[in-house]
Amino acid sequence: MDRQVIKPYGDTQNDGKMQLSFVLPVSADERGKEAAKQLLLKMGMYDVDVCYINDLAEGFTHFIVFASTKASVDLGSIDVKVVQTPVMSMEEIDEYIDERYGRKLTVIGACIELDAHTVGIDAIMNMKGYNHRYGLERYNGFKAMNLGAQVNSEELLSKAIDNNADVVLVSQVVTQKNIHIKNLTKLIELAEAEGIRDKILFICGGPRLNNELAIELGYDAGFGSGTYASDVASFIAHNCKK
Amino acid sequence: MDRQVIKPYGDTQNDGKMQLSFVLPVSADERGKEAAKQLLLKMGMYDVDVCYINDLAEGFTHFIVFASTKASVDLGSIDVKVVQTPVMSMEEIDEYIDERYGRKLTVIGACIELDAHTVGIDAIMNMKGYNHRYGLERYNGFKAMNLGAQVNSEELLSKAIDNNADVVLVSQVVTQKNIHIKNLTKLIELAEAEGIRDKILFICGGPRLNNELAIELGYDAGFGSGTYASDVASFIAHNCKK
Amino acid sequence: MNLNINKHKVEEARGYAREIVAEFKPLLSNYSSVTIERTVVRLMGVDGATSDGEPLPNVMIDHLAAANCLEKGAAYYLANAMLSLSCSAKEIAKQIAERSLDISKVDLLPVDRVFKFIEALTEEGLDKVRQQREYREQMWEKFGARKTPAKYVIVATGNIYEDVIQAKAAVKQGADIIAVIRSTAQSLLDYVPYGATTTGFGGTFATQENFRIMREGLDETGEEVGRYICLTNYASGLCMPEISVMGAVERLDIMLNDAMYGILFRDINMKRTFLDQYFSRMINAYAGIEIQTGEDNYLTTSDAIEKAYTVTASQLINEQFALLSGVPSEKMGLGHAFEIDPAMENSVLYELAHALLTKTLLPDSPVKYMPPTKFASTNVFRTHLMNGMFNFVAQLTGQGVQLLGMMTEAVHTPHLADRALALENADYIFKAVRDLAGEIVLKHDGFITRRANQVLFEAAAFLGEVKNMGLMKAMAAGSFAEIKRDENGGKGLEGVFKKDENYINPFMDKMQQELEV
Amino acid sequence: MNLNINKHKVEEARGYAREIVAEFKPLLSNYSSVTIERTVVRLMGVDGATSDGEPLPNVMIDHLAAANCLEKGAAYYLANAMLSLSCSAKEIAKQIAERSLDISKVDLLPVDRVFKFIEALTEEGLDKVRQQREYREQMWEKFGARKTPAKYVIVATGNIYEDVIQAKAAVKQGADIIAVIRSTAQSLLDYVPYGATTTGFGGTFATQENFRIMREGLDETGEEVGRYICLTNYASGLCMPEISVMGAVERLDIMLNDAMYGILFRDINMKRTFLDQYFSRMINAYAGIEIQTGEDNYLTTSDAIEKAYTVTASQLINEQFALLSGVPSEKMGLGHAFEIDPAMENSVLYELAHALLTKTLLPDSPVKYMPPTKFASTNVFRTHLMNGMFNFVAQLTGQGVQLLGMMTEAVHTPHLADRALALENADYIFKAVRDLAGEIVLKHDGFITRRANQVLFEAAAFLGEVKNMGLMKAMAAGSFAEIKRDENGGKGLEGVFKKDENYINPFMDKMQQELEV
Ligand code: B12
Ligand code: B12
Ligand SMILES: Cc1ncc(COP(=O)(O)O)c(C=O)c1O
Ligand SMILES: Cc1ncc(COP(=O)(O)O)c(C=O)c1O
Repeated sequence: MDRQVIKPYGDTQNDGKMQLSFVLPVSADERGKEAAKQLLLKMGMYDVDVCYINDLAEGFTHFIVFASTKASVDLGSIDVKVVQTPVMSMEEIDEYIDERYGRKLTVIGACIELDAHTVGIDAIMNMKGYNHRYGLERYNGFKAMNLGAQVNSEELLSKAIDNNADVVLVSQVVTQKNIHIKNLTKLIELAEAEGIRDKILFICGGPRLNNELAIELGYDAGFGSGTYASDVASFIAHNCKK
Repeated sequence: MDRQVIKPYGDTQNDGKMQLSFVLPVSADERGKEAAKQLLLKMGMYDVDVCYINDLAEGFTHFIVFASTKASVDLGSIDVKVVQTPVMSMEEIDEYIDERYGRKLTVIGACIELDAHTVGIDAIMNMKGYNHRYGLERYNGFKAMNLGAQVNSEELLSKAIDNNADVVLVSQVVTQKNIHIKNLTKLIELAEAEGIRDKILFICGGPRLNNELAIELGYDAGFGSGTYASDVASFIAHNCKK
Repeated sequence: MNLNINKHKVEEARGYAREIVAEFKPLLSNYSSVTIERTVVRLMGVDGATSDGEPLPNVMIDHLAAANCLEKGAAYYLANAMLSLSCSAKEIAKQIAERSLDISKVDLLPVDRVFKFIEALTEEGLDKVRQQREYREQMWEKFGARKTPAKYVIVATGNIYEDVIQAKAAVKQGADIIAVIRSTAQSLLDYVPYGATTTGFGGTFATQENFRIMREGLDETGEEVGRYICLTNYASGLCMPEISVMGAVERLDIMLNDAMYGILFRDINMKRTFLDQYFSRMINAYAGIEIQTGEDNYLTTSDAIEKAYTVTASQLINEQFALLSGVPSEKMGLGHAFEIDPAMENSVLYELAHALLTKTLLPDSPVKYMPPTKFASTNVFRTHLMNGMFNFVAQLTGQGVQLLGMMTEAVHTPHLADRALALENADYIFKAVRDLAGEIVLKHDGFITRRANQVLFEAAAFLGEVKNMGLMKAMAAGSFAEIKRDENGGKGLEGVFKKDENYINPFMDKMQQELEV
Repeated sequence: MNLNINKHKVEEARGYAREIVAEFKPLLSNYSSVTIERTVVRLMGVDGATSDGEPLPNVMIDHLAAANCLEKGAAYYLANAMLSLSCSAKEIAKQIAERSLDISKVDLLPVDRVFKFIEALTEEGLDKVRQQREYREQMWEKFGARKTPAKYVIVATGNIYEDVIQAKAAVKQGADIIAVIRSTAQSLLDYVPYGATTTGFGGTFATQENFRIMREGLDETGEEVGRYICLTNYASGLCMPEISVMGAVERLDIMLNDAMYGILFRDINMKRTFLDQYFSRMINAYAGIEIQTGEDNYLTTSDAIEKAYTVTASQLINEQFALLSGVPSEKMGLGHAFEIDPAMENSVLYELAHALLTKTLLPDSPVKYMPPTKFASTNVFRTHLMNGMFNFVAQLTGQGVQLLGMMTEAVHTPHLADRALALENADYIFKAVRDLAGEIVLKHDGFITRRANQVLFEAAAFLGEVKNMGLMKAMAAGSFAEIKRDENGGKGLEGVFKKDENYINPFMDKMQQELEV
């Protein structure tokens, strides 16, 4: 990839313009404004326009600021791990699985630990699917088991072992204080301890997740907002251990 | 002032949370998202959540991001030049001027160069004032002359000389491409060239101006949004050359 | 703006709901549950926790259960022990926790002495509740009534001390009601944690101490701003009546207290839930606490247009259950939500129809209106705007309590500035269209009127079916929220027991008497 | 939603406006101005600029004026020279610029030959205009009519090439109309700059080349998105007819072209302005260009409630002037604005009353509705919301052209994302309340009806006064926008001259004839 250095764009190339909104524990006056400005200068911004301040009481002030950043990014240096497998249709996937594996692949999914947001995992797994795209239960190529909400990591793994699962799907929606990172790490460490990490495909998903993060955490793949079952199914079909 | 290091606050002390919105000349996909993330990492941010991307066409993408900044500010080190004179009421000012100067002070104001936004300078100068606070024309202590919109710097200065003005008030509202900085600099340089810079009080104002910037540009004071005539009048009363 | 709905259908639908709920009278009088008993001993003074954090009310009730003494009601054994040993309720509980006392082995004193003592304890227990009720009424007198729609915002940092900061700031920005959102899945705990907490996820634990800390903070700030600030939390899950009683004592003003939420959305056993909500709501009624229901939950998983009738049906069932517990209409914050897909043509016309239907069906209720959540966008500007239309519909239709939408709904639990912007949003919209409702008349037989009636008819038909099947069977069949729940399935059934013929719950008895239910 | 306004008052007010405008007929037929003459020579083919940037039309007219030949109309002398010297108009102009030709010294050919030649030139000049008009009509045929309200956004980078990027992106995001905002105070230039420009402040210069560049860009993107995209600019200031003719030739679709704006807000002489707007509007009428007016400007300095009647009065005056120039109602985008202080209780009720009044008074006009600007907040979230209510009022009252509000209105000229969010805002609101207007009826004699009638009555009374004084005297007295303007004051009076009895403006004559005015 060629070097291609870019910056934010407001209305003139490379003007670096950004809008920011944040709260500081300062008074809503010129001193507070100056503090906000200094903060942005430290972040490498210039032409800082603190255009709105609002006293939020209890010693806090809200700032809205427009400023330009000095930072830039070289697009040439960006190497992002995206899921590479081509996305197939349900029919294609079913056929592909039949040919390549000659059996149904067992997929077991859950929303783990205290997380009870099942809409996401349901969208991927349930018959009905999401946005008029069927879920894994509808595929001939899969035996899909959705354990639903608030499943302990331990329970999910033991069900996976019992059922000889090929794939484990994990959903995490609550992210406050990075609880999703903790939960996902716990599951993968348990899987390693059980010696099943390499026998099963581990895939996670959720609105604040992506492939990059999933791989960092030791998963085979990760999917974010707007995923369809066919995205995941294509990945599984291509990457499952035979 | 004591050392008092602060950071942005979302819902936990020093969590550093900020919201940002900006456009990059990148595609609306994982690569673009990664570019946005890299940009913020370069700005010293962490826990970068690129939560929204929208293809704006023509090769641009809009990003909305929540992230935490590593930057902090020491409130103890903040030294902001605010207008220090105590604000008096119209009656007090008139009395003060009468006692101290024994004459009316001549104030001449304008919105200079191509700028035609007179509402601001009118709010300060005209009889009616702003938000139920009278303007300078109403004061006994001032002879106020408002030249209105789009007055050349040259013309303003020559009128000031002709009228033996004590104070020049300049308004600047249009700021695109920093045109206000150029105009304000031009005026003050002309005044210096004419040798009247130190004989007259030069005060500027406008929604994107403040005292700090005004002083940097060589003015005696600067006023921003929400200024009342009494703020300016108090400053003049205290600082006018006798 | 007046909505014409078919009065006969309203009668019919309400009649079905009444019959559906009446079926539960035997269950409600013949059974009790562990949390009901824990509530009783709390009212008698049991409080605190063991060093491993097990709450003393649980210790005591588990102890009584193990000794097969629960069927008579905890009150009797506890009162007898107190009298016999001249100990406070708390002391008894501590001794049990230390295993230095077996309450079933304490000599039984003459019944009439015990009963007299129980009466005194009941008076004392209820007095704390009455005092708070009266105090609240004085505050309303002093500061004037709450605004309509009232502005309700949540705090959910997980740390009660951060919550207080956020709540106080919100009050100064204009909030009328502060809700402390509960930590993820507290519903499923069969005990109420003890003490101040700082480690919740997505919310802060509901504990009596947390209630106290927040109440104190709000009273303080309320004085400063010259408004009485309502505090609310969740009497939901496996500890409904305990939380209600904690709220009654710490002067919460509103409780989220749905008759069916736990069953459907938390897989709690239905008998357990119906029993618990009955007593829980009675406590709220007695304490003058406004209850709120969770119909919004149906729409987080089902389609808001297609399943609109389930909201209406649930409202009417919740209403009848609440009446059974003595909750007056003015204290019934029945719920609904603004959850229609904005990609839908005329989405706001549908929302108007639904909101008007709710308000017209329940004219005296401080109806609780939930903001867009499902279609909240990570584009915070868009969500802010949707919240504006939500506020518009609320002002136009005169909703009671407005759960303000946060522009960051699809991203994170609210930060300080999010809440300030939400309050400003509501202030602007409410003011801008303050009297618009009085200016316009709905076209006779227009879309809005037809749509509202359609939902009403669908709800009536649905309630008719549920009546024929019985509510428990209907739930088993998946009639609500497309979720199937078995009569004997779900969590907490083991905590339900049949009352002995000598069973006593002096608080329930007394409250029933005073509430005339 | 039907507004009942007093029909007699409407007649009365419109009658006064008609009389006010009729007073100007002598001025309009007996005088011309330098920009009118420059327009004539542009139509005859003069274009380009000298090396110091002086436009050739100015060179030529200044030359004729200096030679005292202007009173007969530039057309005659130019045509004579062309014929005599067998040169194109442009060549003549260049020779004048190089001082190698004195046009007044060219031999005068027989009048009928010259006249015949003029006729041919007129046909040719107007043909360019007609072709564009026809092309535009074909485009409407091909792609279908513009939506109502149409979504209008501005580009204002100061650099035409950046403007094109921003405009194309906006079109792909759903914009129907692109306005290129003019560089600060172009109004006051007594010439139209030449060529592509990149150095405007707060906007981009209106030049013929800039028009062409943007038109090309929009045609391209319009094909891609399958919509015909309207382009608009400002025929305002000291060069109204020249800009109109440039727009006619480059196929602009709308022109901001107010009869009084320049007088009041730019201190341009009133005779000059009335003359120039007359010809300018006639060109627009002939070219099928929709005109828009600038009543919104009154409210940037005056109070939107107190001075609402000045908006109405100005609309009716603008209407009559436009009729005089042959502009049909369907091409009159008369203006108003959403500028009421949001701190005002029921601000949106007032806005509804005003917006309905405009639409009811002018049922056939593609009314132009301006967004909140004065009370736009630097809190961009708040401004986004206000823009939402503005879009709501527009959809409810059926405005023709919606000048989308930008959330950054109080901060800077719009950036790329601001425009995208503004378009999304309008899309969401328009869709959400698409058919609400058909659902509701205004209460008879309610606030909105009373308020609209009040404004109408005030406007009628005001117009009555203006009629009695005469418009010029009324302006001198400060009746409009609280600004006083003298009949012989302001800029550009020196460019007005009385026509000689042999004066000829063949384009005006021909257009009057075809437009039947
Ligand atoms: C619906 C909802 C609920 C419902 C859940 C119903 C249910 N059965 O799921 C109810 C009302 C029960 C609920 C409760 C709570 N919620 Co909730 N809820 C939401 C809401 C409105 C929508 C979530 C949703 O359904 N999205 C739609 C689905 C389709 O999208 P998705 O989950 O992203 O899934 C897609 C992809 O991510 C991906 N995907 C997801 N999982 C997986 C897994 C795999 C393997 C793959 C391949 C892909 C994949 O594919 C899906 C389809 O494309 C969001 C706010 C919002 N608008 O996002 C808050 C939200 C998620 N909830 C939140 C919170 C805090 C809670 C509570 C903890 C609040 C409380 N204290 O009571 C509770 C407790 C729940 C719990 N124990 O976890 C927060 C989380 C904050 C954070 N970032 O940490 C949010 C963001 C709201 C907020 N701003 O506060 N909630
Ligand atoms: C009203 C208005 C107009 C009116 C002006 C009428 C008039 N007679 O003033 C009209 C319609 C004519 C107009 C035209 C234009 N405008 Co204008 N306009 C505005 C608007 C809506 C409000 C400004 C205002 O009146 N504020 C109220 C006053 C009271 O506030 P203020 O000026 O800040 O003044 C206060 C303080 O700043 C201070 N102050 C100000 N001056 C001084 C001076 C002294 C000495 C002191 C002590 C204090 C002081 O005291 C005042 C009282 O508290 C703003 C958007 C907005 N909402 O802010 C755009 C805005 C300022 N305009 C803008 C533009 C670009 C233009 C045009 C160039 C557009 C165009 N290309 O046609 C034209 C050209 C005008 C020109 N030649 O300068 C931009 C400027 C962008 C930028 N940052 O550069 C804005 C921000 C809109 C936008 N987002 O694009 N405009
Ligand atoms: C009625 C009701 N109870 C409780 C809750 C809180 O969730 P949890 O069950 O996790 O405490 C909700 C959340 O929406 C609710 O609607
Ligand atoms: C009618 C009209 N003409 C022109 C302009 C543009 O301003 P200027 O006069 O600086 O070109 C405006 C701006 O609002 C306007 O309303």
